[in-house]
Amino acid sequence: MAKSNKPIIWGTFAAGGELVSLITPVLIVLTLLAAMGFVPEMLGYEKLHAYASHWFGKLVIFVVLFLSLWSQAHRLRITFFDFGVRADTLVATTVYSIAALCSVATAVYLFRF
Amino acid sequence: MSRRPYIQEVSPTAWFFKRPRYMRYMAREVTSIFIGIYTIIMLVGLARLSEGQAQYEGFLAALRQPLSIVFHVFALAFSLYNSFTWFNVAPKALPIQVGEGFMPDSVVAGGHYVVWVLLSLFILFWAGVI
Amino acid sequence: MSENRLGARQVELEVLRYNPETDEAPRYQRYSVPCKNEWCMLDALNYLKDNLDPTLAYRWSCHMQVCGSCGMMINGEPKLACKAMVRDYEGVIRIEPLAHFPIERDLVSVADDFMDKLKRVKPYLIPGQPKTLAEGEYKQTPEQLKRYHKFSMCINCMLCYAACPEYGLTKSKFIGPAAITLAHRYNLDSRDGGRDERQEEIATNEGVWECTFVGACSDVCPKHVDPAAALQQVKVASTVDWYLEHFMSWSKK
Amino acid sequence: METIKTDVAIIGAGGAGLRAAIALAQADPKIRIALISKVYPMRSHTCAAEGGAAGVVKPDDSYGQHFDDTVGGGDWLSDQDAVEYFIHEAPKELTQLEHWGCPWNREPDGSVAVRPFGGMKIQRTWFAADKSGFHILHTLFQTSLQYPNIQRFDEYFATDLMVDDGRCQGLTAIEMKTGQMRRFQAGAVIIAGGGAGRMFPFNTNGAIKTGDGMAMAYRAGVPLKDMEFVQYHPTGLPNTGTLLTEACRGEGGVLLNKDNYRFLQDYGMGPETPLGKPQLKTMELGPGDRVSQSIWHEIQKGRSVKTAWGDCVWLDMRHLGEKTINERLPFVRDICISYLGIDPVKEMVPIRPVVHYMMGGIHTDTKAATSLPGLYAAGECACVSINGANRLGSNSLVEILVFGHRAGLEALNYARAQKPGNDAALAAQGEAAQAKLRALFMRSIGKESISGLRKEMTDTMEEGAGIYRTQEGLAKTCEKLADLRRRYADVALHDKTNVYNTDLLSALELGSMLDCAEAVAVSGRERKESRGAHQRLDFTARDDSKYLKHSMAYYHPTEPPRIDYRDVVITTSPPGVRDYSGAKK
Ligand SMILES: Cc1cc2nc3c(=O)[nH]c(=O)nc-3n(C[C@H](O)[C@H](O)[C@H](O)COP(=O)(O)OP(=O)(O)OC[C@H]3O[C@@H](n4cnc5c(N)ncnc54)[C@H](O)[C@@H]3O)c2cc1C
Ligand code: SF4
Ligand code: F3S
Ligand code: FES
Repeated sequence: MAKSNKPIIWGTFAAGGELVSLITPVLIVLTLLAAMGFVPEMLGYEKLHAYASHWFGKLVIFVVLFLSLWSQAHRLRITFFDFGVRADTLVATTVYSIAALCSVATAVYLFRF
Repeated sequence: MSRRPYIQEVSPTAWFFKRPRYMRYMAREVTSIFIGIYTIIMLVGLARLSEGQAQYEGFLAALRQPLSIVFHVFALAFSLYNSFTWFNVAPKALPIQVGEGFMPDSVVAGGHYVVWVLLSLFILFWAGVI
Repeated sequence: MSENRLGARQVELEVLRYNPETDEAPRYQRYSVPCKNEWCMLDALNYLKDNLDPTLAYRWSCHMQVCGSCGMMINGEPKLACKAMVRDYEGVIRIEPLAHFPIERDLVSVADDFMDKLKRVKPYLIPGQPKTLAEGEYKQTPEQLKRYHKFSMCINCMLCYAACPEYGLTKSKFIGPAAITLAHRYNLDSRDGGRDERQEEIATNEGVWECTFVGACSDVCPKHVDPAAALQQVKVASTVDWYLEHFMSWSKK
Repeated sequence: METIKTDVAIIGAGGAGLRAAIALAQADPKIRIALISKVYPMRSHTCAAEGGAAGVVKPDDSYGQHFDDTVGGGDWLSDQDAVEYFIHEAPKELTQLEHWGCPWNREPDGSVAVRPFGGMKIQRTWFAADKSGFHILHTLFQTSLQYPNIQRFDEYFATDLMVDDGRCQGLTAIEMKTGQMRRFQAGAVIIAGGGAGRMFPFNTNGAIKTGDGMAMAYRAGVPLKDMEFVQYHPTGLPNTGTLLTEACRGEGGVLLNKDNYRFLQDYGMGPETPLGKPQLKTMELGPGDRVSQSIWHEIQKGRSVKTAWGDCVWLDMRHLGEKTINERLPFVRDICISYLGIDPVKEMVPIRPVVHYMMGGIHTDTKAATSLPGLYAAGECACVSINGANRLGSNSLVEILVFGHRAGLEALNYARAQKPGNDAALAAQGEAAQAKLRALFMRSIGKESISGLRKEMTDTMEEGAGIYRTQEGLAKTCEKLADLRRRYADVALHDKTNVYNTDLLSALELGSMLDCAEAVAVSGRERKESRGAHQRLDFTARDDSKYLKHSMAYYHPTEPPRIDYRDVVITTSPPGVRDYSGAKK
């Protein structure tokens, strides 16, 4: 029995899980406020655009989105299994592809600033 | 005349109804659907932001749909649940030995809560909410 | 002695019965057992066997929570029958063999799979630096002992396997909590040098990576071994291994 | 009948059986070893031992002192050549376990820690928290997993030895999961079947300790030695018999009668020590057998506490405080709360003496060999004898290692020298065992119930062969047992299933216990003196002129056993007075 390659994903899952646990609730609060019509100052176009244009902002946005994507993709894969979807290879390919695609998209969008 | 071990089948789709503990676990796993969708919403926001002010305003307007508000409320609840479950078990992965004993779980978990509160406050402050 | 301690009551047990020679499938049988308040479930079963139905089959030996024989499902939870107290239950109590294992007969489950898994993870000291008896003992400080001590307390009762949904869902492919914990116990031992060999077994898809951190194993463990923690630690260590092996192969000697 | 051919067959996979198996596997990787046990190895009762295992390691200790403690503790009934061998091997075995990973407690510098133990005048007991036996058993079991030539037969119930051509050539066993009889043909057989405390109603022993191994050898003509010596532990929970470790008293717990008086001072163990300041060898830390006996006297004098579970005395640990109890005696607290509903932090715990250990057993020499060529025995089922009339706590865990090891090596030597057995003769014996079993199985009516007979047996054992004995009581018990043995022939079996038939196994175990019980009672009746654990109200003194001898019980199928005697081996320590008044040089 060969050693598993799952650590490659699990590494991002663990790191992503930590990050998501720490900041996702507050991020949701921010967009929830926006959704209710009280757009926080930082979510205004000017500010946010400026932030995304700075290299540091780009880095932060990329790391947050990247880790969040991969950690949730991994957990989603397990969730499918737990709900009885046994086509694990198919599920894994799909969710990881989406995560990969979205990661590339993130990078591409960030380049546009 | 002899052995015939009876195999106990586990229902692959309904097993988690059996124990409250399993339901709690599934609730934790299901958070990934909400957080996952939320991440994609953030990505869409980023895309709109890169496309210019009009597009971005459109995105903010779309957020105001009732459906989006409902989603946000659920996503917030699930992500909080995710955070708490994560903090509570965090001490298990990396036990810290101090002399003969281990750092108590409550300290490691408590540390996470403290960081979480501070970070959240900082982000709220930075975003101009408080 | 105060009254409640000496109280007795009639307890209704609904016990799963399965006789492979006469039953197509398991069925439940009701017994009404006069129990004392300070009895554990095993006392109730022993009374039942001695006085009501000698054909009931179940395992037990120590009656002191250490031999690990008497694991069974009591109202759906994996428990040691000698640790579950009658006074903590109300109404009809349902008693079944451990979940996820094939049923040999009545409350006796087939433990072969568990025994194979124990053996597979090499749960014995593979000395880092072999020593002869004449050289005396290996030195191990109380700190070093403490590092693995909790994980050496497993009584092999298999309750964690009955609690772990992934063990059931993978149709027993998963090596499972207790065996992986035991491997981890030796990996953490300052005298041991066999980690690489054990990782070949446990850092695999059927090993620790089948665990989704449900945590039920630790909830039910009667000896507070905390297998979920052990498995989580194995994942962290295996991930570090993987990155070292693939991205920093030069760091390995 | 399926036949399994092997070089050495071992009955029992507790501490002694596993140690023997590993010794064999290491000595010769090509030898085939069949390790047969009625429970999975780690369920064996060795796991229940809490205290620890004695071996000389510390500089202030010496072999001579371990020797003196053992021989004196055994009231000079130990064979001193065996004790000599034993004490020298003890530290090697314990170090060997350390090398195999046993988590012994440690000193700050990393060396092995030792603790004091009853009857040992110097701290020499190695321990692994309050789970010493558990760790020893699991270390041995796990270590054994690396040897492919140890072939395990878990949940096989051994029934009879096969003897042909004047030597033991194997055994028959029931495969529990199929109910089928199997024949094991072997060059040599080792019995490591454990004790027989279950023949008493109130005991610390696991359900498996029914003396099957002893009975098997006994029926094959091997004498059971010193069976009258049955050890009581002073502090058992009154309802379940669960052992409350000696450490309860070691940490400062005290014993009180119904008037809250520390009665031990009336039995030569005083003067009273201050509360919370236990002192080695006096009051509550006096030798276990003396403490048990004092409790019995208190009960006779009507100064005991009446409880629903019989006459008890109090074990008071309240003054230790919650913190100490949680840190030092967590398992004790757990057990009291679970099984009695009493929290020792807040209340006194009722306790009473409980049957704990069998000094006697299958007669073997220092090489673990029995009088039947090819048959070896080790562990609690054997009597070498190092324990004499009274075992010292923490010697038995070492005994299973030392003599398990020895039995393995001796059996190997023996088996190597043997020619293959006579298949036909052995097959016939297998068939005979099978037929006997089938007869029990097929009998449609039986008048006697297993649990009923068992209850009568345990009751009469407690009454006549308990902690204090008399001629009259023993005689009555002997008669009763003879009667029970007759009635056993008419025992009813309700379960007719082949698969995992525990009703059948209970019947077989009852048969073993009856045989052993009779050996205990008859040997006791014949020993008209008081020595160690054998205390008689009608012969209160030790009588070296007549009884400085081992009693040897020989089996008879329908009659009570014949008792014979054998000299005790005395090398350097002539019989003296058991002295607990101060440390000897
Ligand atoms: C509660 C308790 C605490 C103790 N504490 C201490 C202590 O602190 N220090 C100390 O030195 N000693 C202590 N002892 C004594 C010591 O634990 C035992 O004497 C010792 O463990 C016996 O080991 P064993 O290998 O001979 O037998 P066991 O461990 O009892 O093993 C017997 C084996 O024989 C097998 N067997 C029996 N019959 C059959 C059959 N018919 N067919 C197949 N297999 C069979 C069983 O399956 C089992 O594997 C304690 C004992 C008890 C009960
Ligand atoms: S880890 Fe706990 S639950 Fe699992 S087998 Fe060991 S003692 Fe039992
Ligand atoms: S319950 Fe199972 S999934 Fe992992 S944490 Fe425990 S082994
Ligand atoms: S009977 Fe031994 S653990 Fe319950």
